[in-house]
Amino acid sequence: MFRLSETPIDAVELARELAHTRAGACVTFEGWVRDHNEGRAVLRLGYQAYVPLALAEGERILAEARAKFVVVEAACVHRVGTLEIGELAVWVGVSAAHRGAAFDACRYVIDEVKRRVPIWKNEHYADGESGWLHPDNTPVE
Amino acid sequence: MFRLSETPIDAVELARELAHTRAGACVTFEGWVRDHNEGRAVLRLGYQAYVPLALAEGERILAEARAKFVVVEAACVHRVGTLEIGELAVWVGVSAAHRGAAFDACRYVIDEVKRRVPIWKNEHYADGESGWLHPDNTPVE
Amino acid sequence: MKYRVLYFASLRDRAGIDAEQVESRAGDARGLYTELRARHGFALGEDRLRVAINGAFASWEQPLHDGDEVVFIPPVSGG
Amino acid sequence: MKYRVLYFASLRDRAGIDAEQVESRAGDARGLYTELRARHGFALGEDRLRVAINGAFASWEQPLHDGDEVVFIPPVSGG
Repeated sequence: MFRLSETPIDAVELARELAHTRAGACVTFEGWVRDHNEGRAVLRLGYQAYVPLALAEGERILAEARAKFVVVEAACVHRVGTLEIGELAVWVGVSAAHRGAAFDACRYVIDEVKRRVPIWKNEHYADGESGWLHPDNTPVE
Repeated sequence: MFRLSETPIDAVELARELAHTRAGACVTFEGWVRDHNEGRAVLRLGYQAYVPLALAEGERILAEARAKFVVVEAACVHRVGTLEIGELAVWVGVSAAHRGAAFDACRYVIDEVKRRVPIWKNEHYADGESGWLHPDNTPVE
Repeated sequence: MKYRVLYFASLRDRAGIDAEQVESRAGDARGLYTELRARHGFALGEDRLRVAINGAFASWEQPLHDGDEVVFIPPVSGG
Repeated sequence: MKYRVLYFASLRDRAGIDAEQVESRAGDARGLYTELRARHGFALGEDRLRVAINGAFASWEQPLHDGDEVVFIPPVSGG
């Protein structure tokens, strides 16, 4: 399940859906809005998404994770819109019988989401500027 | 912070303590009691610990993780006593500025806890038997 | 032919619009981007972009049809 | 000398007790374990165990002192 959310992500509710009596391991990743990037003070973020392609690409990544690793459940939710410092921007959760697969699949999903899903982060800086970022967190232009 | 708990672990409360405005990534590992192991149906688990050494070794592992990886917070809580299927047996949480360190430190902590901390798992099977396990989940004797 | 073009991130800022209907003789995304880059002054070259046609990633050379939705995807930065 | 010995996991089950005071002439954990293994019939050999003295991991050869707490650590299985 890959979703985009315009409202705060409920990590507790999401984690509950990963539980299964076959699952012995659960790994979650949470990406939070940091107060700095590349040495600049950040006030808040805005995320834009090309929604239909983001949903399709996100589901494709989860399907790849399920094919590559022996997992029970795998899910990801990404925020869009305006986020304040400390807010949850992206959540990935994977349950599996064994911890190796849970770690590897969780890492795979967040790495691929950041690399491939058409979502763009616009950082608003304390100096009044703002800018769109590359996957490596450097400015686009 | 490494703790042993005789009562259910509150993962939500623990995760809250990892948050920090410097932290952009949070990885958590949860180990749940599975309903099977090595093909045998499991009814419940019992964990024994040599408490003072378990606490000292657990803190040592967290200190190693903080020295090896650039993390903001790292914590682990392990249950002792009797646990039912689906219960949370061990929780590890790491926050960091960047996700690589958070994943690597979380994985390091759970791997070393399972390898080194004097805690023993006794599985109670559906066939009425029970047995102490090795780290690789095979029986001790 | 008429295409619907959506803009995101720095392309949206530069164009000043989220989307537009474009009347063009370009038969593929490469030709269409060349036209639109000249019109809007986009800084990003083709080598920095990916293309999506009707909601799916596509090649720059895939033939376009009347009414297609075309999106030029700047480097993504989710997460 | 008198030592306090704690038992865990399969050693506890075999000994039938959590802990005991042991009067012994063994000067290190190796000698002490040999005695206790014979008395309780422990299946695990030294090569499968670690030793803790007074709450810290120690070598099998570390000299024991009167009143020391000695624990033979079976293969652990937390998590």
